[in-house]
Amino acid sequence: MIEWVLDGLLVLALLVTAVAALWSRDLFRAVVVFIAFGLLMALAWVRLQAPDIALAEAAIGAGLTGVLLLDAARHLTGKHPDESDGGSDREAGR
Amino acid sequence: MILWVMAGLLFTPLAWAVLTLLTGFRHGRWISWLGIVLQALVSVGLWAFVTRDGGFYYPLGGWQSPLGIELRVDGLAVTFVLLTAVVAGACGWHASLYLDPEKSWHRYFWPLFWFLWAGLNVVWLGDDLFNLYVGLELISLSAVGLVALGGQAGALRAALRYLLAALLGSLFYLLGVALLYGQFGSLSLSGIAGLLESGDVESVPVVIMVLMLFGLAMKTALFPLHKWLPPAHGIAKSPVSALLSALVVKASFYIAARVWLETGHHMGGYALGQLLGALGGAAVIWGSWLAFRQEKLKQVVAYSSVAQIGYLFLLFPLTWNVSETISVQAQQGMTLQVISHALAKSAMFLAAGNLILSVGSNRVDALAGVSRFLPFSLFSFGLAGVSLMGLPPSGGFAAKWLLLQASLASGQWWWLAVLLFGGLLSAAYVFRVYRASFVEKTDVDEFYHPHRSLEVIPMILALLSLGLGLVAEPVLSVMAISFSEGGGL
Amino acid sequence: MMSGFKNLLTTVFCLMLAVVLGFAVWSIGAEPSPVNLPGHLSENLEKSGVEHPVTAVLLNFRSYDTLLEIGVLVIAGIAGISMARTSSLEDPELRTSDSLLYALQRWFVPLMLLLAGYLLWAGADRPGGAFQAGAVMASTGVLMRMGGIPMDFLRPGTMLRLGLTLGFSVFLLVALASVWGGEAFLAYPPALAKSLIVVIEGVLTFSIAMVLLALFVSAPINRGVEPEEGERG
Amino acid sequence: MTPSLLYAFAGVGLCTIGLYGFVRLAHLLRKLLAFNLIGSGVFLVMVGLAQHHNGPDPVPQALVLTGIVVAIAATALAVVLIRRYFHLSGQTTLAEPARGNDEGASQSGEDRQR
Repeated sequence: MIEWVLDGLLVLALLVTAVAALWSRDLFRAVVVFIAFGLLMALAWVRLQAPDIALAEAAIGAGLTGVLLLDAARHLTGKHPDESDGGSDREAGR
Repeated sequence: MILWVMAGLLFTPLAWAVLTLLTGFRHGRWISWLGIVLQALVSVGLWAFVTRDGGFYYPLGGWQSPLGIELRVDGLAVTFVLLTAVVAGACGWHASLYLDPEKSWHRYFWPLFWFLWAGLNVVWLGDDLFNLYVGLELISLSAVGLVALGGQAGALRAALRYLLAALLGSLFYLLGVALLYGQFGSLSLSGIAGLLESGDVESVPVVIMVLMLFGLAMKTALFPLHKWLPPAHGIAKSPVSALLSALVVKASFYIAARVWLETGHHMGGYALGQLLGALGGAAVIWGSWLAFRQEKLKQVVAYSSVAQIGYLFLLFPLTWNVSETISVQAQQGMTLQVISHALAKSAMFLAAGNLILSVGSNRVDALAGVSRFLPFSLFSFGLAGVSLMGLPPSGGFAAKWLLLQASLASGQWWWLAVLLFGGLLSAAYVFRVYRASFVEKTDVDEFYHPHRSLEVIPMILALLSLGLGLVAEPVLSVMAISFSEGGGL
Repeated sequence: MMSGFKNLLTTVFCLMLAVVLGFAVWSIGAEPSPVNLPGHLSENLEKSGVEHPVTAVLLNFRSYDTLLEIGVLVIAGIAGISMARTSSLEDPELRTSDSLLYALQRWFVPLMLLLAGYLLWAGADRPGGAFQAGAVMASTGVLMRMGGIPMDFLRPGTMLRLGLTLGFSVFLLVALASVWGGEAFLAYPPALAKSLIVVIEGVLTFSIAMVLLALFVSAPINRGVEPEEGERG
Repeated sequence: MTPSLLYAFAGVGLCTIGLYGFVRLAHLLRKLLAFNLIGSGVFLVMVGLAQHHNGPDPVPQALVLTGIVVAIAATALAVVLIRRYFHLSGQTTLAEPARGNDEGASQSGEDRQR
């Protein structure tokens, strides 16, 4: 019984974080929630007796994708680089 | 021997991708010429072998399905392998002369090109549904990379749009595969078809078929999911556009056709077949009309692809619950349509590239006067157009004739309207280009002359597509090669 | 007006999809599947050369999928670095002088490399393997990069390209060698299966890490515009 | 009903949520998030449904591992393209630019008819 509750809560949390990841007002926060979603997915894979996927999800899904998207979100929310500022690839807003 | 042929078919493109990645564009060009010749030889070798001994299953790694991945080498697969060798070879040859070796990013053209070819071979020969998914992704990502090559904003937008559509389509397909695996516990398409025939599985939710076909139709740019195609095919470099229109969209269609022909009787339905046919018909009309209205030359050709893809989807209603003869007729029509469109469209894009290179603009009305300077390319464009219109003796005519017969024989006369109007509308957009190019204009006299070989290649392709109708019998005989269930190896 | 209709359509479509899919999952779940693939698998596990079934599937039974999947990764890597046109993929601005991060990575980098090694080694008989190890290695690289440790190999030159394709090439060579031995494409000789799998996993780990890192690094951009085809520029 | 099937249903939910977001959201990065959510949903359906009867099944688990790697390859490539696109055009959506600074040249007759 307790396991059912656990699974139910996990599934609920997955769905809630999924919605939150898409419709957070702030892009940065959306990505952070998405990372949390990835960690919850890793837990779900543990519950599904798939430790390999859990490891991969934690490392790839939550870790790498997360960093990649965080970096991109930081870049995209910054101001658009001014076309006239010389040759260097300066990212504005930092 | 057949081992080497199979290894060559699967291995050469992948190995060549690595080799060309390690060298620059110029060396990559030599290596690729060699690779194209090798691929052609291997493909012909496979054809010879299969003609002699019949088709067979090829277990990779020595593991039989369902545990391992099997390839299915049959007549249809061999037909497509040969077609790929011709069209991709021609596009590669053209690209080797067309692309500017000075631009540093063109060095990445060859590896992407070879990965694309590898993915195509995977799809033609695949029998494992998940393996087909990986093959599709191989094709999509390299195609996106090719579109984005050069990285200008418009190209990037087109590439992103293409990437998102392709990824979403793949996921729908994969969801269908996931459900199929849950139902059957197997990923082998022929294995699943066998289980369905034997009647062990009573009911399969129709949603599985709908999901897979929806995803694949999205990747094939079936109306109304076609909006990503014209920007991507229109903005890519001409040899890339030719590859994408001629072969890449056919890959997802091929899988859809395979799945439908193997399992459609049990997992599909009359309404689903009719719906796909209707969407195909709408694509023919709407795509042709939009092609007629485009201002840019390559957009005309790209929208024409949307229209021509529509014909292919007539396969679905014409093979569901009909007699064996009609079904074979429809399949032959589909195959001929794929071949003739691949040849004609690659010819058209390559010729269009030459015209654009020559006049220095991609607008249709800028073509004024080009008929005097580049008659050869314009002529190739026209010949390819003849095949698209479906005039005899072109391959397009033979294909539509077969589809027409199948429609009449199965009592689905309403597809005749599609075949008729589609031909008329394609005549309209081809003639519009012609009219623009024959307008005499004296003030501009600085036409650039592309390399002679650049003009020869589209001409060869156009002539092939035109002559296809005359040799339809022998071409279709490849498809009809017998399949030995047990044997081969 | 039009967009309101479209929104409604999307909503209805998604709701319908959820219901239909849920129903399909329910009805498929009701009866067992006719093919018992796990059974087949455990019968043949001994012949695969490794004890861990997932690794056996990935690198032996369905090794063709894995080969192509590495191909997909390499494609993404190629397409990624084709976008980056600087002489070096390094972005000097990313170097932070954060002492905390610096201290962190002094401890973390060796630890993570150790973890990657363990995951790789564990793959043969326990959960773990090339993908997980490669991902951990790539994360190590990301961390190093953020801390400003110079990584000269990320220059888009021959070394980088070699690194990208190393795993893929070795995998391909093994596949070809099996044809040489008269076996099917990708069939390992049973005696060598285990060692071949270990070698392939090792190089794959390295290449996966390289590709992911290259993609991460080539995300920051630079200028370089090409005129559209036909518009001579 | 087993926990596996519950996760399969969760996968269905994720697919739906992701699809809705994918269609409705304009920002490219959010579309990418939605794509990853759909992917996770598909993977859950794949493993959950297969393990409903037989218990742990390594085959779909291996397929999902392959799928995850393909997904990250696609995501990473998309991020590179998105960042470069943003750098060149200043846009984070796929909306066509105004007619004036037409650098995309993909303006089509179809778009003007609306």
